[in-house]
Amino acid sequence: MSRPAAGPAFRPTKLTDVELALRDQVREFLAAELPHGTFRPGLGMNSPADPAFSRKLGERGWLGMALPARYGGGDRSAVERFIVTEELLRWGAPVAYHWVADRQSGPVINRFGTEVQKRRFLPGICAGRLGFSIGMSEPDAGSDLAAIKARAVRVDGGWRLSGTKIWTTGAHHNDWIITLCRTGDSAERHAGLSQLLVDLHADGVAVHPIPFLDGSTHFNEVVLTDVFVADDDVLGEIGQGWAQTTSELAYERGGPDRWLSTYLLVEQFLREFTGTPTGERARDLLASAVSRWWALRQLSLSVARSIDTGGAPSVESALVKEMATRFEQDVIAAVERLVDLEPSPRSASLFERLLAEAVLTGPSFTIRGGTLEILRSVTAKGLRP
Amino acid sequence: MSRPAAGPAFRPTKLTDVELALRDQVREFLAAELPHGTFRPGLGMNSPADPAFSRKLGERGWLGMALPARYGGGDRSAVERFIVTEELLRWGAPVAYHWVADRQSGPVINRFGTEVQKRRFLPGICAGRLGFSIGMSEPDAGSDLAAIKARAVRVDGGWRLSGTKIWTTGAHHNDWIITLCRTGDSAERHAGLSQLLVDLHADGVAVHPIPFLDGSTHFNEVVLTDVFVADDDVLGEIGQGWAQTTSELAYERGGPDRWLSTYLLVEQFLREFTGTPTGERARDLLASAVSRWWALRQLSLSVARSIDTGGAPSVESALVKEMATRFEQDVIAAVERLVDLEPSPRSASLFERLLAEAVLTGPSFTIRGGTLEILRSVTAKGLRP
Amino acid sequence: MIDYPGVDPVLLETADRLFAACCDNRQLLAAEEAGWAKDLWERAAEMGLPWISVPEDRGGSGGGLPEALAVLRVAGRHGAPIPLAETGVLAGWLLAGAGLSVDPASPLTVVPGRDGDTLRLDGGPGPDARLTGTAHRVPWARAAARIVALVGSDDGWQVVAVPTADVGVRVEPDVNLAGEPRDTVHLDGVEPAVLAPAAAGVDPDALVRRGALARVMTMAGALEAMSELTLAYAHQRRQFGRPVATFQAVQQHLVVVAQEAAVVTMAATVAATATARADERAGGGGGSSSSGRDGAFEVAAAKLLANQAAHTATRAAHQAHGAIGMTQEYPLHQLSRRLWSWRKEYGDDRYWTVRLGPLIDAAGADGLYPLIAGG
Amino acid sequence: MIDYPGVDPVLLETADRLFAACCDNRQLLAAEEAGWAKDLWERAAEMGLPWISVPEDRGGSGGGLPEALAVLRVAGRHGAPIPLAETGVLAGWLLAGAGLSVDPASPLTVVPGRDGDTLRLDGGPGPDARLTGTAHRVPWARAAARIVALVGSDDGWQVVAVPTADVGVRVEPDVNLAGEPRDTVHLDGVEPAVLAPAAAGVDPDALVRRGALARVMTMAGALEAMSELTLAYAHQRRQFGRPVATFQAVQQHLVVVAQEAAVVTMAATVAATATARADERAGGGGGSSSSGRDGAFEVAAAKLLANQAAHTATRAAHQAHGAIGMTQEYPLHQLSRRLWSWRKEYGDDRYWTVRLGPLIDAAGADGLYPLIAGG
Repeated sequence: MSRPAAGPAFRPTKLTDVELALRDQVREFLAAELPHGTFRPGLGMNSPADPAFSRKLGERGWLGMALPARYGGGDRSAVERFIVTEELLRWGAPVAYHWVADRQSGPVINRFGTEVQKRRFLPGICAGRLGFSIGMSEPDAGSDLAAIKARAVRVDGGWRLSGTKIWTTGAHHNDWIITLCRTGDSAERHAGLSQLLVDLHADGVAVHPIPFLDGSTHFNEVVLTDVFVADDDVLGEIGQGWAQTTSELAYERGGPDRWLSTYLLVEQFLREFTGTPTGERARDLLASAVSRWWALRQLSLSVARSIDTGGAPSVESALVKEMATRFEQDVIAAVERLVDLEPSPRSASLFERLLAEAVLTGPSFTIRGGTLEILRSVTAKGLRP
Repeated sequence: MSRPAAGPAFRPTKLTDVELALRDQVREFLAAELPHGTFRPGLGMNSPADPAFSRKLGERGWLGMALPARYGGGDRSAVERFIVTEELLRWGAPVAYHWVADRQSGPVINRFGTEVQKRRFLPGICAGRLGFSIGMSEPDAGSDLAAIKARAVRVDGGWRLSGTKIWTTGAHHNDWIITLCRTGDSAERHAGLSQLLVDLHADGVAVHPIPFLDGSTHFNEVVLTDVFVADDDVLGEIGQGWAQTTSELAYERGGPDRWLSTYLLVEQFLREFTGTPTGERARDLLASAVSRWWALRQLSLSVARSIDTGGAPSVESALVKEMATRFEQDVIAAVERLVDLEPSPRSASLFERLLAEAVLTGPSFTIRGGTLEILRSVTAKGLRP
Repeated sequence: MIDYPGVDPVLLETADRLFAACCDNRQLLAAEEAGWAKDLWERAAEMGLPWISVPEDRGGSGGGLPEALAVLRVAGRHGAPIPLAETGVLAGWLLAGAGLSVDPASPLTVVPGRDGDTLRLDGGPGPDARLTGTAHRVPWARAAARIVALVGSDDGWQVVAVPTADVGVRVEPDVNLAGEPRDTVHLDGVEPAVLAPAAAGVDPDALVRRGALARVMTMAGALEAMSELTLAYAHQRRQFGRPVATFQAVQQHLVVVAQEAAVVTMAATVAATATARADERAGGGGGSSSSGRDGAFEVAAAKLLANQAAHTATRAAHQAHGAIGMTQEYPLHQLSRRLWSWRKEYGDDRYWTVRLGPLIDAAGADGLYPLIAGG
Repeated sequence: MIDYPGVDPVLLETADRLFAACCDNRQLLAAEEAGWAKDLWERAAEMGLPWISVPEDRGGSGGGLPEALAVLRVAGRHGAPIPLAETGVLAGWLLAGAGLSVDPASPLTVVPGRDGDTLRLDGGPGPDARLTGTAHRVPWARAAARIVALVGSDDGWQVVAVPTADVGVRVEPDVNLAGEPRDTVHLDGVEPAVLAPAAAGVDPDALVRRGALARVMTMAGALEAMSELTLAYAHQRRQFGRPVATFQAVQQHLVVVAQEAAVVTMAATVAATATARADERAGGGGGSSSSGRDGAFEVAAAKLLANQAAHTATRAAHQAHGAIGMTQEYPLHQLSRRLWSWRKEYGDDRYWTVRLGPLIDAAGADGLYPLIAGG
C-alpha cells in the first residue's frame, strides 16, 4: 500500500576468509595474553587503562588499523578494525589507554591534520604510546555544544587559550587533548569554533579528577589558563571546528562499543550459574539478548562494510547506537532481576562484581557521546519520507 | 539532601461504611442483572451501548450522581461516583450509552449552563435517557485543539454553524453534541471559541460512521452545514469555549476508566486458565498487574476524595492517567505473550475474544482523550520545582 | 528502495508494481470481505510468483529460496491477501522434497500444525490411506485447491495433499486479527490426492522453522512499509503550526519504528541465507539437521525478534499517528493487524525462546560469543 | 511538603531539619568512608527518633508504627546513614514483642536472614544457649552495639541479642552499592546477652515483611527527593537557550519520576496502615497471620512496586540529568545508589512475586477485584 522510499539501508554482509583469519589471530592473542581468571575484565570501553597492553596491540598492528601505513597505520579496512574492537571488548580487555586515540583522535588528525601533524602524532597513536583526550563538553555546554565558551585569542605565533573542559576521559594519563574552542566573535553560534591540539603537560593546563558515582576517576576537568598553542597545533581550519567535530563521529556511532558493554555480564552469568536449573525468566533473558546481539552485530558490521565501500551510513550508525545503548541497559535490568543477591563491589564472584559495576555505571551508557534524546532528534532528522 | 517542595499530593483515603454499602449495592445489582456468562462484557468504556441498562442505572440514582438533586442528580460525592464507575467497568457492563453524558456533558452543563438548560438536559441525563456526544476534534485539529475551524456566524436569534467534527463517539445514537467552534475572528488562536449545544437531529446535521480498525463503528464524523443554533443553546459564554473546554476534564483524567480497560482480560485469564500450572511468566504478570492496579486505584481514589474536599488535583489526575493508560497497554502485551494462541474475534472463548479486542483496540488507550505525548507536556508543566 | 542481495531487482520491481496495483486499503478491505484477492492471485500466478523456489521439473517456476523470500518481503509491504508463502515456500517445498509436483495454477496451503490438531493417517501410507481429523488455523484453506499436510506414519513422516473439493473435506471459516482466513479443516476419511514420504530431515519442527522464515520475511516487509508510512504521515501532518515529525516525542516513535524494521529485515535476510546454504548442503529440497550452523539459530532468533518488533513498532507507529491510525479508512491497520497476527503464527515468543535454550546451553559461556558472531 | 496521615507534622519537620543539616552530599561521602554518621546518630538518639514505636516500658520512645515509618520516609529523603530502621522498627519490635527491652542509647541491628546464613542456637534456649555461625548482609553491624537475630529452637523462634564487643563476634566489613555497611557477622559460641521466645506470629517471614515495609517507606522518601531534585535541575539547567524542562524528551522523564514517587509513597502508606491495624488486632508488638487483610498483600505489593520504581525512576532521573548525575559531586547518586541497593534488600522482585502468588490463587477470578480494592 505504500511506495518504497529511500529509507536507511543496511546491506547484510559476511566476513571474508581473510577477515576470519584476523579474528582467529585476535582470539589466540587474547587467550594467551589474558586467560580467563588472570585479569580483571572490564565492561566495554570502561575497562581499565593498561599502556603495556595497548603497546602490545600496537606491535601487532591492531591500533590505527585504518590509518595510512606511511604514518604507522595498517592501511586496513573499517571491517578489520571492527573485528579487533569487537574481540577486545567482548573479552573485557583493558582498552582504555588507547581507546580515544585509536577510535577518534587518530582518524580526525588523519583527516584534518597537516602532513607535519600526521607525522608527529599518528605513529605514536598506532604504537599505543600516545594517549589523547577529547575537549568538547563544558559546564554550560553539554548537549548544546555550540554554547562552548572556551576561547583562544590570537597572539604572536599562535593562540592563547582559556576555558574549562569537563568529562575528558583519561586526561590524567594522556598526553594531548583536542580542544574545541571559540576563535571568532560570530553571532552565529556554530561559526567561530576551532579545534586546537593542546599538550596536557603545557603551562597553564590543570587536570582535576571528576570522581564518578562509583568512586572511579576516569573523568577529569581540564582547566586551561592562558595556555599558549602554536599555529602548528591548530587542527584543520580556523573557524571550521564545528563542521570538523560533527563529521568526525558520524560513522563511529554504531560500533561494537555501543552494544558490548554488558555482554560479559551475561557470559559470566552463564559461567557461574551453569548447572543451575535456569527458569523461564533466565531463558527469556538469554534467548532475547542473544538474538538481539546477533542482529545488532549484523547491523553494526553492515555499517562498517558500508564505510569501506564508500557509503555514508550516518543515519544507519545513529539508529544502531540509539537502540544498542538502550539494549545495553535493558540487559543490566534483566540480569539484575534474575538473581536474588545484593551485588557487592567487593565480592569474590566476578559476576557479582561486574553486576555491581554495571548497575552503577549503566546510566552513563545512554548519555556518553551524546544523550539518547539528542541522538534521537539527530536520527529522526536523517529519516526522510 | 534536598528540601521538601510542594509536589503533587496524593493523600491516602479509605472508603467509609456508607461508601462500602453503596459498593455492595452495585455489586448485588450487577450480579443479579448481568451474571457472568449471560452477557457480552466489554473492555472498559469501549463496552456496548445499552440504553435499557443505562435507564436501569438511572432509576437507581447511579447516573449524574454528583449533580444537584433538583435537576434529577444525586447530590452525591465524587467518591461515590468513583465507586459506581469502578464496579461497572470492572464488570464489563455496557456503559457506552450514558458514558459521555454522565461523565462529561452533565457536569459541564451543570457548571456552565443556564438554569433553563439545566432543567432541560440534566434530568434526562440522570435518567439515562439522553445521550450526548463531544464535538471537539476536527480533521486538522487533533492534539492542537486551538486550530479548530468549525465556525458559527451570528444570525437573527442565534448562530449558523458549519464545520466537520470527527471522533464523535456514539453520535449515531445520541441526541445532542456539545460543539466547540469559532465564533470570533481573534488572531489569538484560543480566543473566539465557544461551545454550542447542537441537536443531532437538526437540519443540516449529517452523521457518518468512521469505522474503527476492528470494524466497529463507535466513532463518527459529524458534518454540520448551516445548522441553526438558537441563542438559548449557547453553553456558557461566547468566547469562553477554550477555557470551558480545558477546565471541564481536568479532574476527570485519572478515573477508573483509565486503568480498568484491560482488567477483565486478566480476570478472565485466571478464570479460563485456572488449574493450569502457571509458570514464572504468568506469576510475574499477575503479581505485577495486581500490585499496580491496587496502587493506581488508591491514587485514583485519592484524586476523587480530593475533589470532594475542595482540592484541585489536576496535576495529580494527569499523572495518574498517563501512567494508567500505558499500564493498560502493558497488560495486553504481557497477557498476549503468556498464551500460545492466535486469538480469533470469533472464538468460543471469552478470554480469546477479549484478547482479540484488546490487541486491536489497545493502541487507542493512549490516544483517546488526548495523546500520551500531549498529556506528558501538560503534566510536566504542572510539576514545578 | 527494494533490493535483496543476489536477487534480480527487476523481479522485485515487477512484484511490487503488481501488489501496489492490487492492494490499496480499499482492495484489502474487499479481500477481507471476500476471503482473499482472487484477481491478484490470478495475476501473480500468471507471473509464476507463487512457485518461485519450486524446481521447474516439479511444476514450479524455478529460482532459489532467496528469490521466493524476497518476493514475500515485497508482498509483506502490501499485505497481499493470497496464499503466496503457503503455495511455494511451504507446500511446494514439502511436495517437491517428497518427489511430488505442484499444479502450476492452483493455490495451495499447508496445515501449520497447532495444539489440538487431530489429523491422522489411517490405512498406512499405501493405496488405502485415508485422512481423518481436524486441523486448526489453516491459512487460506477456503481459497486453496489443495491442502498439504505432514502426517505421521509407521514409515515416517508423509507428505499428503487433499483436494478441498473432496466431499470428506469441510472448511469452517475462521480468521486472524487481520481478517486473513485461518480456517478450521475437518477431514473425514479423505483419500489423499498424492502421498509420499517426506524428504530426509523434514518433520513438523522443520516445517515450523520454514514457516517462521516465511513469516519473518513477510513481517520485515510490513515493518519497512510501516516505517515509511509513519514517516510520511509525521512529515505531512501538521499540528501547532509545524509537522509533527519535528516534535521530540514523535521523533522517538519514528526512530523506534525504523530501528525495528532494520533489525527484522537484517535478521530475516541473514536467516534466509543460512537456510538456503543449509538446503544446498542437504542437496536441494531437503530439511536440515537441528545442530550446527544450519539456520536453526538464525531462524529462531529472527522470529523472536520479529515477534517483539510486531509489538514495539506497532505501538510506536500508532502513537505517532494518533486517532487516524485507528480508523479503517487509513491503511496503517493493514500493517499492524497483520503484524499482530503473524507474530503468533509459526511460533510465538515462548516457542522460539524454548527452541533457543538448548542452543545457548550447548554453546555455554565460552561458546556464547561465537554463537552470536556466527563462529 | 512533608506530611503523613495522622502523624504530628512537627515531628517530621524536626526530623527533616536534623537530617538536612547532617546529610548533604559531602557529609554522606564522609559517612561512607567512616562506615556511618556517628554524630547524626547521637543527635537522632537525643531526640529519641530511633526508638519511636518501641513502647516506653521497653525502653523505647513510645509512639506508633506510623510515626516511626513517617520518620523513615523523611530519613529516606536524605539517605541518613544510620541504623534507624534496624534499631526501632526491626530490633525494637523483635525485642519488645519478646518481652525484652532496648537500651535507649545504643544502635542495634538485625540479621535479615539471607541464603547461606548458618546461625544456630546450641544448648537450647536456656542459660547454656550459645550462638554460632555466619550471618550475611547485616546492616550497620560494625556500628551496632548489639546484633539482634531470630533463631530457631525446639521451643520455637527465639529472639536473641549479642553484643558486637563479645570476643566471639567477628564483623567482616562489606557494603551495598551505596556504600552502606552490609557486613558479614561470624559468631563463635557467643552467649546471648538476652534471649526470649519471639512473640506469636513472629517468624523469619514476618521479619522479612516488616523489613520490607521499612525499606519501602525509606524508598518512598528517596523517590520523592529524587523527583524534586530532578525537577529542580531540569528547570535550572539551560541548553539551547531554554530550560531543559521545556523539552518533550525531558518532560517525559520528569513525569515518570514523579509518577513512581507517587505510586511508592501511596503504596507504602497504605501498607503501613494495614500493618499497624493488624498489629493492633494482634495486641501490640506481635506478628500477624499470613491470611486475610493483615497487611501481607499490601506489603508484598508495595515492595514489588518499590523495587520496580527503583529501576524506572532512577533510569529516568539519570537520563534527565545527563552527565552531571553520574558524578560523585552531584547528590543524585546518593539517592539512586540507595534505591538500587534497597530494592534487593528484604525481598527482591521474585521473592515478592512468589509471595503474592498464593494470595492471587486464593482470590481466584471472582475474588481478584476484591483483592485489588481491599474488599
